[in-house]
Amino acid sequence: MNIGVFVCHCGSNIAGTVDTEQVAQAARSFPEVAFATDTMYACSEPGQAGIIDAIREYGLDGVVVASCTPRMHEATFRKTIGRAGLNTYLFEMANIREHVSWIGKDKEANTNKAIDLVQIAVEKLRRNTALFSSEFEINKRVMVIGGGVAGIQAALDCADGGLEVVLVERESTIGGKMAKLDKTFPTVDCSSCILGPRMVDIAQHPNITLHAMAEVESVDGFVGNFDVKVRKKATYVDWEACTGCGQCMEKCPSRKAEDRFNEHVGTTTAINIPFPQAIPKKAVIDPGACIMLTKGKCGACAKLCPTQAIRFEQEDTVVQEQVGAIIAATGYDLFDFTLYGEYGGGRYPDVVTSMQYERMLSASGPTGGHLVRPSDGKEPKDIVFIQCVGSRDHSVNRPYCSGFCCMYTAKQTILTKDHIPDSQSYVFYMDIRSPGKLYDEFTRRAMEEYGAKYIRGRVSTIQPRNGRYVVKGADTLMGSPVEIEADLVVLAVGAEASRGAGALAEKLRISYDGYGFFMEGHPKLKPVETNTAGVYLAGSCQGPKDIPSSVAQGSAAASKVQALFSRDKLASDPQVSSVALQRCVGCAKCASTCPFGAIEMTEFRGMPKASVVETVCQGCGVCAVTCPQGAIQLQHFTDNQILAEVNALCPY
Amino acid sequence: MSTARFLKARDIAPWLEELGREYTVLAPTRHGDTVVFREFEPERGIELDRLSTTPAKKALLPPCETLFEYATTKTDTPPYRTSIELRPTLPEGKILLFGTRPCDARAMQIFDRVYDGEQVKDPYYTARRNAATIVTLACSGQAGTCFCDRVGGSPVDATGSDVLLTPLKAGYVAEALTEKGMELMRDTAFMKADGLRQEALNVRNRILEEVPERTSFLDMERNLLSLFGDLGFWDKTAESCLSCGACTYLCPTCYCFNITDEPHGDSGKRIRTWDNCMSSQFTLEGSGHNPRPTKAHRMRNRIGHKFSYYPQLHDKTLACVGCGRCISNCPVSFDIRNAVACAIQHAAANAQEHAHD
Amino acid sequence: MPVLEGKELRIVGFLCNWCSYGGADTAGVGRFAQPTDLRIIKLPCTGRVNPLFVVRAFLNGADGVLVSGCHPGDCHYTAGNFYARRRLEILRELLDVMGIQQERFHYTWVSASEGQKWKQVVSDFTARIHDLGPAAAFSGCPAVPIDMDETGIKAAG
Amino acid sequence: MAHTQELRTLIARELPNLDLVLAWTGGFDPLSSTPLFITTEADLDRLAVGPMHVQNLAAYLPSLKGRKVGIVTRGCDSRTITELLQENLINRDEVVIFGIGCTGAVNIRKVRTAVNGAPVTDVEIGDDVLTVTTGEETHALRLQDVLMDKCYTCAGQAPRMHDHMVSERSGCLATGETPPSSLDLLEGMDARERFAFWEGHMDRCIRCYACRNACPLCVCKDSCVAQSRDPHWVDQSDTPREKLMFQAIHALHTAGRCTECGECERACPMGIPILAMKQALNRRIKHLFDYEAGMDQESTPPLFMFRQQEETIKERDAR
Amino acid sequence: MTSNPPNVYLPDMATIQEVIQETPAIKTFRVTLNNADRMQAFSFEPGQVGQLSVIGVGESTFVINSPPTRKEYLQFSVMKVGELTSRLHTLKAGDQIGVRAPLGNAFPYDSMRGRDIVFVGGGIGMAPLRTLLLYMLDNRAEYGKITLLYGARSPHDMAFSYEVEEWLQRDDMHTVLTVDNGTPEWQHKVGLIPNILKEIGPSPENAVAVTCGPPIMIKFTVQALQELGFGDEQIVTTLEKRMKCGVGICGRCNIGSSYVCKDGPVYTLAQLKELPGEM
Repeated sequence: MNIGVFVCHCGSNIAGTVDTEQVAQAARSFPEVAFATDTMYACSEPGQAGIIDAIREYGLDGVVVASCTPRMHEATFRKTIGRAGLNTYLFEMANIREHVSWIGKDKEANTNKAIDLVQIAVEKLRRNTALFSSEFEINKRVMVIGGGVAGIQAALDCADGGLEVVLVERESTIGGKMAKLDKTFPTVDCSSCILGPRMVDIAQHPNITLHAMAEVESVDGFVGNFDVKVRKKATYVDWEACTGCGQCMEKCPSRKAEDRFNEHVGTTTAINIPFPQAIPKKAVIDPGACIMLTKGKCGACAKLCPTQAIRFEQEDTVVQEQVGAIIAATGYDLFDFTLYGEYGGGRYPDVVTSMQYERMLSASGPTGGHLVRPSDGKEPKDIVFIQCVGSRDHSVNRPYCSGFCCMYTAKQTILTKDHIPDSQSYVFYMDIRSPGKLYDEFTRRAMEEYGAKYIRGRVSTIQPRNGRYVVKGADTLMGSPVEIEADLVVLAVGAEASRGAGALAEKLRISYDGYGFFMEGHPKLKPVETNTAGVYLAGSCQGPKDIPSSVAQGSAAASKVQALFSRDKLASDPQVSSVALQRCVGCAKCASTCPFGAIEMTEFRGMPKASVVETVCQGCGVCAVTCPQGAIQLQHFTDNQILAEVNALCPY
Repeated sequence: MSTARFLKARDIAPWLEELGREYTVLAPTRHGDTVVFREFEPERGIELDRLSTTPAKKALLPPCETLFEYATTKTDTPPYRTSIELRPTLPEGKILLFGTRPCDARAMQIFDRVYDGEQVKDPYYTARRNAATIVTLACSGQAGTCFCDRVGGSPVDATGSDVLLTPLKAGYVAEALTEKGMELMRDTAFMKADGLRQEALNVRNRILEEVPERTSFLDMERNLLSLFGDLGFWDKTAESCLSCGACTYLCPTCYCFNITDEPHGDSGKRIRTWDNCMSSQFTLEGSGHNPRPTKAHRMRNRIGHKFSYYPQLHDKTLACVGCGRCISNCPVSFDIRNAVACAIQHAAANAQEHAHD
Repeated sequence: MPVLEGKELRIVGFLCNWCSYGGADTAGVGRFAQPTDLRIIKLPCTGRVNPLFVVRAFLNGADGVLVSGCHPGDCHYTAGNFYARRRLEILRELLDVMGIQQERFHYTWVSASEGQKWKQVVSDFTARIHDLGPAAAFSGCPAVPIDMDETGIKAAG
Repeated sequence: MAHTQELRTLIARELPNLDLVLAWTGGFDPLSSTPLFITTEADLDRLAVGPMHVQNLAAYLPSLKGRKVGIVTRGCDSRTITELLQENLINRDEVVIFGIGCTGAVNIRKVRTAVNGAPVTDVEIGDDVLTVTTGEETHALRLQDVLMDKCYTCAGQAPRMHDHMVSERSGCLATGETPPSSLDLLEGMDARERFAFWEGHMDRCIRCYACRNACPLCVCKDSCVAQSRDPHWVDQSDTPREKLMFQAIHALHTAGRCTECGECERACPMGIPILAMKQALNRRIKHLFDYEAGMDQESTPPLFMFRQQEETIKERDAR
Repeated sequence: MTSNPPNVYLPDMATIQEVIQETPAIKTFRVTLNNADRMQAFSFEPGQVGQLSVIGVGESTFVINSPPTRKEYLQFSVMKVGELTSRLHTLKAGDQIGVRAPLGNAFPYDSMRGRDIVFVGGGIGMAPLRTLLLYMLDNRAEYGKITLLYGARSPHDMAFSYEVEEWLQRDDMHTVLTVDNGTPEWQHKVGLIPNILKEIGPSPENAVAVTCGPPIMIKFTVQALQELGFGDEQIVTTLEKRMKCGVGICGRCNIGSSYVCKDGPVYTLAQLKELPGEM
């Protein structure tokens, strides 16, 4: 092999702490290296042209680029050498930026280490073989998990583009968090007025199949050919028959059911349709609250239902969906503020969350849009808003900013003034974060036009006194303690990963961060991709987002799926396992350990032999370690390649 | 010029230590509960009471020997061209092999015909061979697995030795048999012992008298050829064989080797190492074809080589010295004596059958 | 190129592509300063880590070997690190049986987001290896092992 | 030798239904034995069983797959059969097991060392004494002292499964205190001592691979990585490094599968205590996964399975 | 000390001058020894072999398939089957390899003079035959009728296609090509070599058959030749074995007492019948 080595300066990113020229010089002596040089920016247009020129001029047939992480530019450089006519797999990268120049200060040690990394890349490349992808059919259906605004947008964009969409929603209705909002910032337009029509579109779209009250149970397969099992939870109502008329709700004697839609501001009936605009507008029985299901008698709804849709005997069903791509749009959940003892830990009835407040503001909410104190139903006059409850706080492991609380609090102060003109709002804040079109102007309006008093500082305690609440804090701008007596306290609770996000990530084989938010492919360049081919992200499941960002991501994810499906066949990654028939003794140990069932036992001249199904193999290499005689090897990560790297690093 | 000396047992170690300045001295020493030939060091001691577990062949044919080292250099301008320099590593220095048994010494001559032949001279082997002086200790008797007498040797055979030691009480009579042997003995301070030669001869004769009368395996090379086609016979013979290499590596006459390159970055070496004809991989070809696919084929080759092929090529000398190590160290106690005897019998029966045809 | 004499020890890392390699990248992006001893070999998954690579590294003179992958349950290939965990546990034991100090080997789980944790792992492990010093090498002149005689086969009665 | 006679009768009865029966016969001297491949009733005359008949005959079974084979089996060897069945390397309906109760297996190497390598002319087995005659001398050796190391950790003298059982059961004849084994020696060392221990022993290894070829669970044999170039795990140099590497390969390939039959060590012509490596590893695997190989045909060796929650594995700190 | 014998294990370093891709699996290498004097003095006979080294990888045996009458380079054709041949296939003009040659015996081309020659080659087995064929074509008058039957698995597995065309055109030899699996474009025979051989039916009269190919093909070709009436002395084959030393010592290529590397690789059937059947 004639190997070319290109050592990138990355401006001063690498060259600042690595002697790139010396690295290139050292590379010249490595076996089969026919050309080595340093280059300013290997990934730049002239940098790539330099690689192509060198390939042509010196007859190179393999290339090592020592630069940044392969996660950044491996694909770039593979394409580069492909343009020069080389097989794109005759390429290796040495990561001398993230793994060397950015983490070490000692230039001599860095240079020495970079030389080592280039050497192991050369040793590996010497043993690379040209690989060729094979093609496989793709199933052009897409599954969207989560029917919030991001999922709705993604589903509609895909469906409008002609794709069949399966939308899976955990609750009995789509709409997500946005459906609970009264108004949206900074336009203060009605949330359900803008979301409602889109929800109706979902219901009516011929390309969309909606599974509400359903969760993903397992995901098998791989990009283009996922096989997803969806568990549809029992609703005890035949949704085929239910017309959503709501008569059952009126007569249901059990009113102890949790009202999740209204954020537990009060309770609701055991049989319930969460809100008038619900999609699907179907009744669901809460088995924990239903008298028939708990005590075996009642059945009022069944007697009353005009279409006889009640099915007390209903059980969960599992449906199987074959799709080619999956968009996760599972949103977020709200921080549990009861962790803060100083805010009453949930003991004070008139300390509510911002989302509960939102429901109280809503005309379709539990109070019919009247702002009242939960404790006595009186109209509050002095209302304190506390920011950053469960955001930017290390003590509760929520060091991040939830991003949208500043804005919705401003909105809520404005709406409060609209509802109760003689009210006074106080906002305790840390910083006001309002980047975005018309956002800062909006917060100014809350203060200037609506008279909300903003106090910069943390609240130390809330104490009840004479039916009201004393909110004690510090005004850090004035440098003085503050004490405000309030009728109602609204906590701007932060966003956290949706419950069960980790479990879903494991099913989808995608990564998630320490808070449970899903990891995007690259923080800047791959915001909606994941590292698992065919799985995309939209909305707050990746991190807290406001509505416009979530919608943008929904559309972005949809366009990624459209791009994926624009081909009729997908090329499989050829870095898969292969069996040396001569060495295989047919013990089938590899087949038993393969996580994908990608190894079949076949017969060759009467002897049992293992055989890899290339399109199913994902290239993990578990088999290669299982096989004692090394008959099955993961291409491009063969035993000999890794041993060559080990031997280069440890030459004894 | 006297060529016989008397070596007191207790004088041997100091003498070998002294010789260590001029020679690489290899002698049998205890290693775990085995006896192996190693470079002599006083603290390792010397073990002359029993036949060594490993043969002495490693003195002339080390288990691993570098044939050459290589290094690469490159041109300065791209595309850098590699040139390769090969540096042969011929052995240097004198070797004293002390305490071999007659069977092991005799085996050296079996090597000589192959490694130091008319047509081909192996430069590594011949360099060692020419530099080696072999001091052999006559056996006091035969162990249960010994059969030197059946393959043309004896417990006191001096073939291949430069000096023969005959055990007497409290010491050994050392008789130089070759120029090299005389050179070695000439400079020793040991007592001249020409007078003890007769006594030594008597001792050796007494040992010879103890050797039982047994059928010889000589002159069977042609008879055995008739068994080549009878794979069934070899199947049965080899049924318990595990195809390991204990017999071949411990055999003083097995000389097959492998050659492999062991690279180390941009330099490395080509080595030759003992190899084992009982292994399937010995003859496995790149294409997957194997001319000796079963252990029966391989057993046929091993026995064939020792008792038929080699004698055909080399004046009827068997490539077996009857040391019995392959028997006593075989994990399944495969007894080559029975196998050969059985083969001869079988061949005779086959011949008779054909005569009747 | 050997490690820097006197400054560094020979530490080899086997990292899975999806989590820990990314975690090391994240540490790099965050400019989290780390000791320079470690050399990383990238593999698709810890399921590809043949424990024998680690043995080979030690027999070839490595002073420390670090393996890192996705957190259990978080494997890009579903189960690769579950197999790896068992294999590496057994490897730890084998190293001990072979006389290679167990402390010279460490395996851990670092996700792509845990740049800070990666820095900590590298810093701690490197410090540990420096505390242990260079690994025992083959002496080249092995002692004759203890004779079974000394374990005492006695005559009966 | 009533049980030998009973065994002959049992085998003779089954022989017409079998292609062959694996048993033992005497070897080249009174101490040694060799496998006997019985195909005719006449072969039965040579059959012998006792403390000196030691090869683990189950090692031949995988290569005889497809033929109907009878096998004389002791307790420890039956674990090999279980393991082979578990890994589908043999079929149960092709194997007929003639069980015998083991009386203890003699380590011939220990005996030869005890008699200083003198030619053995006669061996007599008393209750717990082995009387070895070498020419004029006799040596009375305590049986316990000359057993194979594996006997000191015996998990049962009778086979764990059988189709026919020699009724006259006899337990292990050895009594009294067990002498220190290589395993005890190894376990008593620190890391540096162990490393030196192995380097010292590997120094005399001749790379004959008898350990591997005798191992009933080495399924690769002809495709073993010890000699392959792709993969090139070991080079051919005659160094303790490469030899120890091979032992590590063998130990890991048999980890969780090795039943401690001891064939590796018994087969080693250089007397290297390699069983101790496997025994020590097995102890640790037992501790980790509560697993012993060859005990239960339905279980899966620990390296071919996993649990999402590994109760016994703790995450460790890099510090 | 007497003067050291030449080191039979030490290769001559040589430079690859040209690489010809014969088929997807076969490449031909034309090499010259770096030592000009040794290159000048190099002589060999058709049928002899050489050991090619990729230094650091290993060594393997290949027949020298350029005719001795063409001296500007040594030619070896290599089919990619294992580690060494795969590495050889990655080499290019200008790269260095080791050569130990010539080794072994040669075709008995002297005793073939004046006789009809039947070449039967299968796959890479055509390489040794090519040497002898080219030698005979260079000395055409000394030999009788020349027939060549050359078979391969499929049309694109046919090596030396550039020469095969020429051989087909020549009127002083009879060339028949066959493949196991044909394609629509394939103009020649389709069928196994032994069957086609029987179909052509060359006369054994004053003829010698020379055959080389995979072991299984040789076996059935020999049977076919015998059916056609060729005697044991009239059938010549050249064997391929795993070799290491190349000088009759290391012990893996022997068939009975005959060492293929030294006493072979060329044998008559009569000679082979004296040896145990270890093809």
